[in-house]
Amino acid sequence: EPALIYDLGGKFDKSFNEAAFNGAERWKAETGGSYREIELQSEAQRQQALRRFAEAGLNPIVMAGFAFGSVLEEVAADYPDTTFQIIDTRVDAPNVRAIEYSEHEGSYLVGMMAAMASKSGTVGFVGGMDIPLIRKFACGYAQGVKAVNPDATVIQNMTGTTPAAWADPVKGGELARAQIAQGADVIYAAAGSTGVGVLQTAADQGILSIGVDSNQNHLHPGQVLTSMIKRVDLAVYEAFTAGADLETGYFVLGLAEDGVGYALDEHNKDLVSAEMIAAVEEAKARIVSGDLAVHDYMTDNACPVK
Amino acid sequence: MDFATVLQILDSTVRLATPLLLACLAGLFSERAGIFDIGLEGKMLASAFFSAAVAAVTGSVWLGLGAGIAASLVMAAIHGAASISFRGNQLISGVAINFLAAGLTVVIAQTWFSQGGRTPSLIGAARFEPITLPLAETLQPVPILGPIYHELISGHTLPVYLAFALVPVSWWVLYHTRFGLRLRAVGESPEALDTAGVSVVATRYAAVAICGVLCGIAGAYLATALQAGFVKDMTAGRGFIALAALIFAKWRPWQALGATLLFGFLQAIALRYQNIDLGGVVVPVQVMDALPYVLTVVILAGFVGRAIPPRAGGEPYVKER
Amino acid sequence: MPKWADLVLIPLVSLVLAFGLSALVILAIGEDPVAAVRMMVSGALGSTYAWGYTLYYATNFIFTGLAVAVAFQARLFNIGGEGQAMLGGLGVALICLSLPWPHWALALPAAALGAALFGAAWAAVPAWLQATRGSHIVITTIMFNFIAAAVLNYLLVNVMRPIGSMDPATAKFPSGTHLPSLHDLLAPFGIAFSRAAPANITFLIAIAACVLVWLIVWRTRLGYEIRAYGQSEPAAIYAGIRPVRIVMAAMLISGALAGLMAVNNVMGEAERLVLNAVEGAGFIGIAVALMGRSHPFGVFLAALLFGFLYQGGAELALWTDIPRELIVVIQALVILFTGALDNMVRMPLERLFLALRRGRA
Amino acid sequence: MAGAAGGQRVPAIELRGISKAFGPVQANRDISLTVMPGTIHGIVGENGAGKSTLMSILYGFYKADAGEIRIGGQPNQISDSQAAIRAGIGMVFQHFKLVEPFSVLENVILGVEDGRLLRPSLARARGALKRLAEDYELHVDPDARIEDLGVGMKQRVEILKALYRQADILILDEPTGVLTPAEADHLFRILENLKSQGKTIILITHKLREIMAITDTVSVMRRGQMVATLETAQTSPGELAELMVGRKVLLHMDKKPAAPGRTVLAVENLRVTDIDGVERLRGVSLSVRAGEILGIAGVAGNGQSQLLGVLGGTLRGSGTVRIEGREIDLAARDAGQSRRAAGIAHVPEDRQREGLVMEFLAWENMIFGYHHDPACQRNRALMDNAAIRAMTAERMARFDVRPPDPDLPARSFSGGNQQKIVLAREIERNPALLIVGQPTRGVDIGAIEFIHQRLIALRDAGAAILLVSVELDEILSLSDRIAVMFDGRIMGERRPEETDEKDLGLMMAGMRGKAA
Ligand SMILES: Nc1ncnc2c1ncn2[C@@H]1O[C@H](COP(=O)(O)OP(=O)(O)OP(=O)(O)O)[C@@H](O)[C@H]1O
Ligand SMILES: Nc1ncnc2c1ncn2[C@@H]1O[C@H](COP(=O)(O)OP(=O)(O)OP(=O)(O)O)[C@@H](O)[C@H]1O
Ligand SMILES: [Mg+2]
Ligand SMILES: [Mg+2]
Repeated sequence: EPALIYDLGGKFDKSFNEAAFNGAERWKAETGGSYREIELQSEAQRQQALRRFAEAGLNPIVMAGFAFGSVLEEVAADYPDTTFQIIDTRVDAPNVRAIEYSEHEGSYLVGMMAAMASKSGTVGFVGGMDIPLIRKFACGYAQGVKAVNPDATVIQNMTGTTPAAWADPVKGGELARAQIAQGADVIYAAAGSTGVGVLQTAADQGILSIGVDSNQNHLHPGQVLTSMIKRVDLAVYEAFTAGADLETGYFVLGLAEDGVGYALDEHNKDLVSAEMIAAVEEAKARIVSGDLAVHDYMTDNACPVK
Repeated sequence: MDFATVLQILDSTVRLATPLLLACLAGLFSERAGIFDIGLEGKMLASAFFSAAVAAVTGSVWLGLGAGIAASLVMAAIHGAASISFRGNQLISGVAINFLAAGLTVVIAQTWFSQGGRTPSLIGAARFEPITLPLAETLQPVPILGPIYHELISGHTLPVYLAFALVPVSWWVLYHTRFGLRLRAVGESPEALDTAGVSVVATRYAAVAICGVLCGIAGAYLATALQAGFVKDMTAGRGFIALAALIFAKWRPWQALGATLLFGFLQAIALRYQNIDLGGVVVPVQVMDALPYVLTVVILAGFVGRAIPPRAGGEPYVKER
Repeated sequence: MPKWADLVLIPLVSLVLAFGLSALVILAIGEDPVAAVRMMVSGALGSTYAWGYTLYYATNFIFTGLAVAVAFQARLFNIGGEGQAMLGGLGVALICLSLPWPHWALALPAAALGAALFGAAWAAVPAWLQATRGSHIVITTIMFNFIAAAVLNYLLVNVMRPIGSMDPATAKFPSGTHLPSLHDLLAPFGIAFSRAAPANITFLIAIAACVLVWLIVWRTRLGYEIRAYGQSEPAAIYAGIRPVRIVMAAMLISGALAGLMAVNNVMGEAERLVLNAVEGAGFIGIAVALMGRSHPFGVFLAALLFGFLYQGGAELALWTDIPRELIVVIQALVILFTGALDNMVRMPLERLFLALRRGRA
Repeated sequence: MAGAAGGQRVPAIELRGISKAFGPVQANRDISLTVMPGTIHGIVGENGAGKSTLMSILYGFYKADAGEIRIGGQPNQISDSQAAIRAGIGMVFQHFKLVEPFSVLENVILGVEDGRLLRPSLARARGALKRLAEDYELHVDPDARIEDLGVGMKQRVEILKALYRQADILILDEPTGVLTPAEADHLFRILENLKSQGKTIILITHKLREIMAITDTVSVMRRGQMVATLETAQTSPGELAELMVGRKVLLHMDKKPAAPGRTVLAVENLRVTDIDGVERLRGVSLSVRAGEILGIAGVAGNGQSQLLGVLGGTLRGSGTVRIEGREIDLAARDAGQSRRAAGIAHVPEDRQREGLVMEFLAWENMIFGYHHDPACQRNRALMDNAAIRAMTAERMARFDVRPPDPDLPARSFSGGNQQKIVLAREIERNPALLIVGQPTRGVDIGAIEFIHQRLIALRDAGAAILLVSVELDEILSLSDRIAVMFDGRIMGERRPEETDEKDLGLMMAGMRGKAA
């Protein structure tokens, strides 16, 4: 029986954790199998949840979130017969499958769309906890925006410096208001359930927003430009499907592997013009082919554009 | 900082101060009657959940508000029973109520909605909509005053206006009505009220009930106006900041307005700017977060005027030992 | 009313009421209370692994419970256990990270000292304000909990976070600070205890702390003075007991005890300092002290009960759809009935005993 | 019985078979009382006899467990104070029931406001107060805050409250305890005035002189029971005292003349200012020699408590205090300890508030204040509880504390026995100086004799004793010298044989002796 552990922010954050949940649910629906899951309430619980699941013989154990990294390093060694999958950070152990995504690539594409949809030439970014991973989102996004409109302004805000920043919709809403006041008319939220507040405010104020991780277009139909999807659901689904024989190692999933992308569905089809799609698809092809390199913030902790 | 930014921050201040103000006035009625209440947080939380839950199910924010107030009143009734009828320790009762609300809201939310302790997002009539005051659009072009009226004064939700209106109302009730006189008396000297032939128990329950209603509005505002739904622990310590504001205000309504606006302003600034650069010295965001609490300690230490709580506060009224 | 009734019967009846209501809550959310209890019992007591977690939590609660209890003896309501334990964690982290400790036997006393000092220091300001300026200690300790959270947050995010790490947490402590777990301690006696469970040598320190607190409060002059002050301040002044000294002493001991909890959770379990490591144990200490009637032995028993609840609740959350918050509800009910509504139980019992006595007379 | 004189007139108040228990304490037991309209009825009784309880029942503050109340002939449940007020009863409590931060006006209208809004009530009350002030010489500033008023004024407000409620029956519970003789005389004039207007007054007091002076009838309570009701004109203080305590009262104490030795206590220019900034001791100088008792007489509240406080170390003051020639540091932090070290033993005025920790067991109380003594320690860290218990048992036997069980909490001893525990603790130290406040307050006559004997014995053994008491009898019978305090000053000194109650009374009122 496989197991899934959600990070703080909770299973129904409409975003990262929910993507993991959807993957597990898909596996359940298709195979009729069952799985164990737990939502963390605190940092201190990480170890207990991991160990308890491993003790109980669950296999594989999937955990969603970089914050499990240091705990997993320790626990993995104690349970050599259990396979672990961790998402968003690298852990090197013989029984760990570590998956990272090229979020900068996906963010680049939605950045392009934001720049094309913006009338004011000012777009916004609301990040969750201020960590390099989120800077990576922001940097990819800014590069995409500037690629379309070098004169555009990208307003960037982080919600906080602790995990609480993933679950603070009020603050997300206030940051969105501030950005709108500064002229932003498209805002990209990469902030877990904090982003729900951003999208809500954007919709209330009649501007466009961009969702993250899961496809969030349906949250406010006709008002969410697109979503930068990160196929965490796929990673969970595949891990569950592979079961205990899950291949371990370190994997980076980008546009080429369809690990990231942008969402197009009935909720945003009126917002996305044909030329937008054409431009974005072209960029995507160039990135996949290697012609276009989007800078990854985490390689040097710096971003070439502001 | 330009004018628009200032307006933005003040606008944000008003929104963030509203739940603090409502909770602070709630605490004011209760504590003026001699019932200390560190359970403001719990009452708000209970109300936030039930208002969001009922609004989500019925699609009516008004039913939601009613449910929120009812939930808060139930908590108030527990506190009242513990501290008035059973002469228990008011602080412990408050602590218990905070725990109770934190636990029950998530447990019930999970049972009802299976969304990890949240309610579904509220849409349309299930939320309080911003109210555009008359002439707001027309006056907008007027320099200075126009934007102030349009951005800052107009365009808030109903509970915001209600909260601000409650300040003069509370003042008037406390100082100009029979009920207010008795309420203040029972917090200072319950035996004086008792020997004057007025029921101490009834007066205190009335005060606790008012506290419940106001906390209920505060919680409903959080869940159905400021946000669109309930999430676990969404009050995030606002009940304690309201308590801090109450001490800051020395248990007076107008000062409560000032204190909550100040704390709301601090929150607005902390929200807007992660680290504030004051000409070389960078103030980390954590300082802004902690400022209300630090200020309260400074006030309590009596360095900025002494805050003397109602004399009979915190003590059960015991006639016969 | 006889003393045993006050000490045993009332908490017991209160507890039964709290658990009865909790069972109703479980029923109301469509689960089976009997199955839930069974799962909690097996999850918290059914194996050495389960015991390991139960005792681990109990250790935390013994420290915070003792902290509240000692302050209660001086009639001070220390709600600041949470913040004091947080700062205790900081003390432990600084000590464990600052030196290359060769062996835990050296690191442990140093870390314990650091934890106690930091915890006591965090209690010192509210204590001093209470003693000299009459600032209500309940409010100041609540405020200090929030301030502690901000301080720790700042330090973990901006100062103590290792370069390149995304978690707001310190680096892992060096292996020389690794405390022996109950597994290690019991192995020489041929007892096989789970390796995975976090209960460690700190549990023994907690028991020693109970004995020490008992000695201090009931066998020393300081304890005598603390109790006298707690019962009557005018009498204490008459006897030449200095209130400032007593308030400071009681709160420093209380803060040190709360801080000592960090030896268990920070040094013994996580081996690094993370945000929110205290997890509400400071507040649970209030319930533990109330149930334990502020006596170390009572605190010990109540801490075991809460350790059981906590671990049992975690198991419930793992294996059923009952959210972990159910335990928070049970805690709340226990606090409510044993702390705030005890007169509800006492009044009828008192009447009963009076009637019994009259009947016999 | 008093009613006999009234003929067919309907009694203003009739109580029948009133009983009231507070937990295990039976405060009132089957009490009946009849008071005729237009009379002043006195109630006397020892502390704890149940006087206040009975009156509080009449006023609806407590609910009787059993019994019947009739007001003006009509049965009346008096379920709460509101009902009592409606029945025309007003009460001035022993402990005032005023809202301190409120103004006089607000206190007066509280509970009898004329509607939902305050403004009309306040206006009406202002007018009414003015009229009452003129009618009864009861002047107070209607806008003054209660907390700013002195006790005499507060009492006036209480009386005004009752009159504003148009009380026909006025109950006053120990109104003169806090008043100077002049203030008390003024109060009695007011009461006479009220009586002449047909109002009925019940007056509780400990002072038999007042009973004799103003009441028409008097009832005596003892241990929760009503033992007698008499026409004042047909009784005497001696008879009342005997009824109060249940046996013949010895008014005289046999003692040897004092043989004073060296000066033990020398106080010069002692000053104490309280937290409100009021100077309570204004330069007191006195001395006590070994083997003599100096009695301090005075109306309560004239600085005696502060004198005891500074000497005992619970208050700070300025000036010089020497014990056997050595000066005491009046600003010391652990003052109580340094006083004990200097040889001062202190029996405080309020044993339940200061002298004892009510929840502590007898043995814990027996070392209270002396818990640092080497005799109490087992080693450097721990106390020697077994030795303390043994010592306590022995002392309890010697001081006839009943029951002589060291493991009972102080709370469960009766008042007299609690006082014996305190005395045993302080006297057994063989102190150079014993300062003692109200040694026999609330103590029955048997215990009073015992305590007095102990004090004399201590004096004869060569200790210096400073005795503060509001009971003039006690002062007169125990003291070798008497100093009278008024308004924070010593008004003068007398030898007991060369003075009397009248002379001391004038000094206590500040009308004789050293002027400012
Ligand atoms: N509220 C109360 N709760 C419990 N016991 C009480 C209460 N009030 C009075 N008692 C007890 O009832 C008894 C009678 O008290 P009461 O105050 O009526 O006496 P009193 O005659 O007025 O004495 P004093 O002269 O000291 O005023 C005492 O033993 C007292 O301790
Ligand atoms: N609160 C209490 N708890 C337990 N027992 C009590 C309490 N109050 C009084 N008692 C018991 O009731 C008895 C009578 O107490 P009370 O104070 O009425 O004595 P008393 O008749 O006034 O004697 P004394 O003249 O010595 O004051 C005491 O001996 C005591 O044992
Ligand atoms: Mg009385
Ligand atoms: Mg007595």
